Amino acid sequence: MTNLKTKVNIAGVELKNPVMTASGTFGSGKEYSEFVDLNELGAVVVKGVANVPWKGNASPRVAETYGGMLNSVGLQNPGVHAFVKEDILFLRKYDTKIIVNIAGRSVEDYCEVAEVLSNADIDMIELNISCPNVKEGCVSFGVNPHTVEAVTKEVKKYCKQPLIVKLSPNVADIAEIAKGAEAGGADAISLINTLLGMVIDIHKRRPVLANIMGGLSGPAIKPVAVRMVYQVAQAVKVPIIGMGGISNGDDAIEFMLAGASAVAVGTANFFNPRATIDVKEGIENYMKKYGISNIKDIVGNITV
Amino acid sequence: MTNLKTKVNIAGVELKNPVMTASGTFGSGKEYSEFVDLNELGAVVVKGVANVPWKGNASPRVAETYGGMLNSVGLQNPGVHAFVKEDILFLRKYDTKIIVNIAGRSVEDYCEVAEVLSNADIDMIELNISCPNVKEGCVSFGVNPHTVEAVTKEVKKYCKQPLIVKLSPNVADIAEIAKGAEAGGADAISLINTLLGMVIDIHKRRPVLANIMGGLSGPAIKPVAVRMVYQVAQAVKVPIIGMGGISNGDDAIEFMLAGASAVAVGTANFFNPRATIDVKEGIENYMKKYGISNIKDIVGNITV
Amino acid sequence: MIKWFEGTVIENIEISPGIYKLILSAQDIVGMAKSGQFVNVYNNSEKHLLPRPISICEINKEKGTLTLVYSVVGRGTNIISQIQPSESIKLMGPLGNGFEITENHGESILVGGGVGVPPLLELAKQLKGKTTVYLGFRTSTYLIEEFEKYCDKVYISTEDGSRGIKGNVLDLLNDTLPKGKMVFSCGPKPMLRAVYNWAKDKSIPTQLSFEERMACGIGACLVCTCKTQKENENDWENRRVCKDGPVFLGDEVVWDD
Amino acid sequence: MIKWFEGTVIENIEISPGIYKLILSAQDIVGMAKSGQFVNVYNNSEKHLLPRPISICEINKEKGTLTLVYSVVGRGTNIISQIQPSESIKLMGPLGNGFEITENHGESILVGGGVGVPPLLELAKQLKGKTTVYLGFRTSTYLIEEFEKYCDKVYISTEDGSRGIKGNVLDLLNDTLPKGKMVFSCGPKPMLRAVYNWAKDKSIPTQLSFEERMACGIGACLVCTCKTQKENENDWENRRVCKDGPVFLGDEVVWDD
Ligand SMILES: Cc1cc2nc3c(=O)[nH]c(=O)nc-3n(C[C@H](O)[C@H](O)[C@H](O)COP(=O)(O)OP(=O)(O)OC[C@H]3O[C@@H](n4cnc5c(N)ncnc54)[C@H](O)[C@@H]3O)c2cc1C
Ligand SMILES: Cc1cc2nc3c(=O)[nH]c(=O)nc-3n(C[C@H](O)[C@H](O)[C@H](O)COP(=O)(O)OP(=O)(O)OC[C@H]3O[C@@H](n4cnc5c(N)ncnc54)[C@H](O)[C@@H]3O)c2cc1C
Ligand SMILES: Cc1cc2nc3c(=O)[nH]c(=O)nc-3n(C[C@H](O)[C@H](O)[C@H](O)COP(=O)(O)O)c2cc1C
Ligand SMILES: Cc1cc2nc3c(=O)[nH]c(=O)nc-3n(C[C@H](O)[C@H](O)[C@H](O)COP(=O)(O)O)c2cc1C
Ligand code: FES
Ligand code: FES
Repeated sequence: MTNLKTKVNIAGVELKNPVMTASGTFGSGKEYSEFVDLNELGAVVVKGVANVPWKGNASPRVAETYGGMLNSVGLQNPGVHAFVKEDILFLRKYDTKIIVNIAGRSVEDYCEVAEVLSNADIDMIELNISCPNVKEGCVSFGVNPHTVEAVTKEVKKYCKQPLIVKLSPNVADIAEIAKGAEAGGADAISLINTLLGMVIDIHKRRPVLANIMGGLSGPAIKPVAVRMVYQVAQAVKVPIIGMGGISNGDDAIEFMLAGASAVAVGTANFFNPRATIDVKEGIENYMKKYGISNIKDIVGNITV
Repeated sequence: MTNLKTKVNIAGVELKNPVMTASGTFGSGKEYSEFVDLNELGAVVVKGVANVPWKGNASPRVAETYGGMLNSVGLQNPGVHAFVKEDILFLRKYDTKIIVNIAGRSVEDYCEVAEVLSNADIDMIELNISCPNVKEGCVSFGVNPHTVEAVTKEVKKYCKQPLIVKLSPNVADIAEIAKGAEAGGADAISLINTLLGMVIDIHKRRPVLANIMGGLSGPAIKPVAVRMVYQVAQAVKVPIIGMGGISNGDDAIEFMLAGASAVAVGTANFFNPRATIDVKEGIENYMKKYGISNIKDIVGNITV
Repeated sequence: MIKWFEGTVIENIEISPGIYKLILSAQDIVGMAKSGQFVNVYNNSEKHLLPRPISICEINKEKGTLTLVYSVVGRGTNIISQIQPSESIKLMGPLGNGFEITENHGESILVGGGVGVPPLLELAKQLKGKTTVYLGFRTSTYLIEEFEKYCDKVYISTEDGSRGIKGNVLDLLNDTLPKGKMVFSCGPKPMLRAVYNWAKDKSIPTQLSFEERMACGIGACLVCTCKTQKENENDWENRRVCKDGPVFLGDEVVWDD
Repeated sequence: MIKWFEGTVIENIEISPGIYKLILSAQDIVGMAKSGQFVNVYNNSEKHLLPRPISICEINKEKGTLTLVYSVVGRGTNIISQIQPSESIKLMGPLGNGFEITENHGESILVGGGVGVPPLLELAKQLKGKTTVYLGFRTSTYLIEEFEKYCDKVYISTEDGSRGIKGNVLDLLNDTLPKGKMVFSCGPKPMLRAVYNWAKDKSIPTQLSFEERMACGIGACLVCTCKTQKENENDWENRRVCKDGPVFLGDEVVWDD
């Protein structure tokens, strides 16, 4: 077992391994590059960018929960133009793929960002129609399969790179939503974004988050995420990027067995800055242990 | 602060305190009565009963998760007739209210159970339209506000006791569902039931649960539950019974501040058989600490 | 009466690779405990919440102690293995029905596989008549000397042949063809099924102790089930391993999966 | 370079009710650490995951140690308080910008409230000119002797008047009307605002250290923000307390909430 084949192909883009960072948890890669050799990652997925700078929500924006956390950043970002100017050059120094997560308040916003990015030196675009922390746009696009289809179709027109559509878990039937994205032309689907949650400070008798509610992420949500990946894998043909609570190799394998071709590591970075590397190495160890030479043989490979 | 007023009134039924047991986690009270004086509880909510005995799902039916667990019991129950014969007499020996959770595969099923129970010596009925572990009926009623309204209205016709409608969290807009229940005549709303989840055994490469998916409960889901209680409290006028991960008094206070008039303790019983009592005492301690003499002053009392 | 209490650890040592013997001071329950019953061991970790069911291996009424023998297979048992003497640990027990011992079973056949071995030890001690014991292990063996003390004959199998015969307990049964009035068995379900079929063929009744994933351990949550025949009915039901079991008669079990 | 490493605990003692002093061997970072910076303390508990940001109170370059002084307020700090000498603990640091010390600030005014007191100690040591220090506590006081060693004058307030004047640091400032070229302050936001207004009134520039709930601690997640004025623009932005701060100039902060 000297030659583990860990390459995965997502919509024509070949990643050296299936480990990505989850958007919004890894900045634009620079901060974590002090702890992680970015060359080791399949892809860096950067924080959501919009057509213009967004200020984000008021503070506090984070609340710790049992096995997870809430955030209500609200997609603060410097705008796509600043991003293109500053961050791509840094990331291109590394041998890893660049995936840019895009945010918008309207279909036009999304298209505008996609258009700017289509001429930028990046590998894929991830359409975030699932952020629970922004009132207009975003999540409201993500809860109805027809809207998902329509917005995907529209944005797709402006993309020269493959388009990943990122789904919200705050829906009754995730498979229907995924089918909408696929019908709209999504080249891949990523899930899950955060579950909407709330924490109250019982001593101050007010919500901990200034924004009242926020998105729940971390190990606590993993069973919901695995379930949704599994359901979506039964429903669509496009590749799936799974995330939600992944902290180690075993977690990643669980998502891949459920049907994900690649995985992303989010909240775990905060409590283990080398989580992405641990995940990558854990996957390799699993392959060695079970004599699996090609990682593709793991994807969806469960007996039910 | 010698006289703490901990009584709460749910739809005309006066509970000596707001602490209940969550259906399905406390059997019919007998098992836990070895550890807990049932006289100390506001109400015992018993396991869901159907018109006829249900065998439930295959084993394994439980999988542990980070900060929680999945179950796929599938509403195994001996049927309402066996329940009425055996369990009510036992519970009536105690000075606590009896709430019976009812399950069904069709509206007629639910109505039949409600009819039998309406002549039984119980205090309230809880309509479970939210169990994720049964294919027909149950959760499928719970994901659309119109269906919720219709089934509530129909079942209500057969109830002589107040009717609680228990909601599923696996929906995009819980407030709409709650409004449906209220419009259908629900006297109270309880939430949340379990979140649909899945755990895969990566060594055996198959789901841990025989039923593939199951319901996620326990501390991990608390932020989602608190958020939904808060959203529902803004949307309806009927009292709310909050649950989802409550393990101690502070957790219960969080739900009450979010708008719940009473709370139920589920999964916590499994890791602390005296959890209900700890919750009750914790609530009292909070009241003493902050000089709150009447528990009603806590309900919904947050500044946002 | 089931008790929920703090037991004090007297000893917690590795008796074989990955297998630990935990002796607990548990005065509150030793008087009530029977062989084949189990206890729930609660843990201090916060990442996992559910108690771990572990069978009672020995009951010492004079000293007021219980012995548990367990295999470290995952997070929970790993945490339990790290508890030091004089530390205390939350326990609930005795749980389950336990083996049914009549005045004199005459000759008894005991068949244990892996972690199904320990629960048979207390049974072996209490049985009055002749007892023949069959113990199957993967590689390393444990508790053999103890069984030899209380039983008339102890047969051993290991998968790698490192001790006793190379094979499993079924091979032993078929080789030795013991006679007896009751078979008591504990181990993985496939083994229980094979033992049941073996015994049925010889018209020997069986008491089989099952393992199932649990939550409450006291019959309240219905997550632990064993499919059993309904009495006087051509129908089956799911009974609770933790409360109605873990010991079921082989004949009442529905062996369809 | 920020380091993520295991520090060894040398001492972890309660120096005042609920206030602990933790001395860590942290050779890797003492060379780089500045006053006003902080470290992230990771924990071993599994129930809560996020690291806890704690300011650097003292840097001992010879011994290669850092001193942290922290108040036990919740689960995380409670766990930290239980760590024993010679145990190791995951740390990340040095984090944040720290105070800006120019060659000679002339006279400096230091104002600390509660757990805003410790981060001023290393600053006090390093400042060259005359330093006047104002420390506000609720009831019990700590680190006073240390400040007295390095500062020209130490004023103390307590809410209950048990030591120093009864009142807060603002009362002290208003009573003593110190003069200085720079105010350095750390404490709760309402105090920082009051200090800022006091200093602004006297045209003294301020370096203020903010606290905000954090996740990553290194600027990647954007959960920790301080509203600041944009340069050359009539607009504001949310800057990261962990990376762009925790120290901001009073004049750049937008004080609207
Ligand atoms: C009635 C009964 C008696 C038992 N007696 C013994 C004994 O005497 N010695 C011994 O070594 N083991 C015994 N077991 C098995 C023991 O309970 C499991 O090995 C243990 O729960 C594993 O926990 P873990 O955290 O180490 O493993 P993990 O795999 O991390 O546990 C994950 C979850 O699965 C459950 N689980 C995993 N394996 C089993 C299993 N085989 N049976 C039931 N639940 C399981 C755990 O309780 C936990 O909820 C018994 C089980 C039962 C039901
Ligand atoms: C840059 C910086 C420097 C700090 N320096 C010190 C110091 O030197 N001494 C000291 O005693 N305290 C300091 N604090 C505050 C310290 O971080 C908190 O008291 C601590 O995180 C509380 O953790 P807990 O688990 O005990 O409390 P809990 O209330 O249980 O924590 C729950 C969550 O809220 C966060 N949190 C709670 N209070 C605060 C707070 N005041 N600031 C930031 N996050 C908080 C926790 O980190 C955690 O994520 C500093 C905070 C920051 C941001
Ligand atoms: C602080 C924070 C910021 C996030 N920002 C974004 C974002 O900008 N765009 C996006 O699509 N998802 C965002 N997410 C969601 C994550 O990418 C991921 O889908 C989610 O956190 C679940 O994965 P995890 O449990 O591994 O964190 C954010 C999550 C966190 C915790
Ligand atoms: C083992 C188990 C069985 C359950 N059975 C039922 C049931 O029969 N009817 C029902 O309405 N809810 C049932 N529930 C859901 C609980 O009543 C409760 O809504 C949920 O577990 C969330 O609360 P918790 O986190 O405190 O457990 C069950 C939950 C568990 C864990
Ligand atoms: S574990 Fe709850 S009924 Fe058996
Ligand atoms: S804590 Fe992540 S940016 Fe400050």
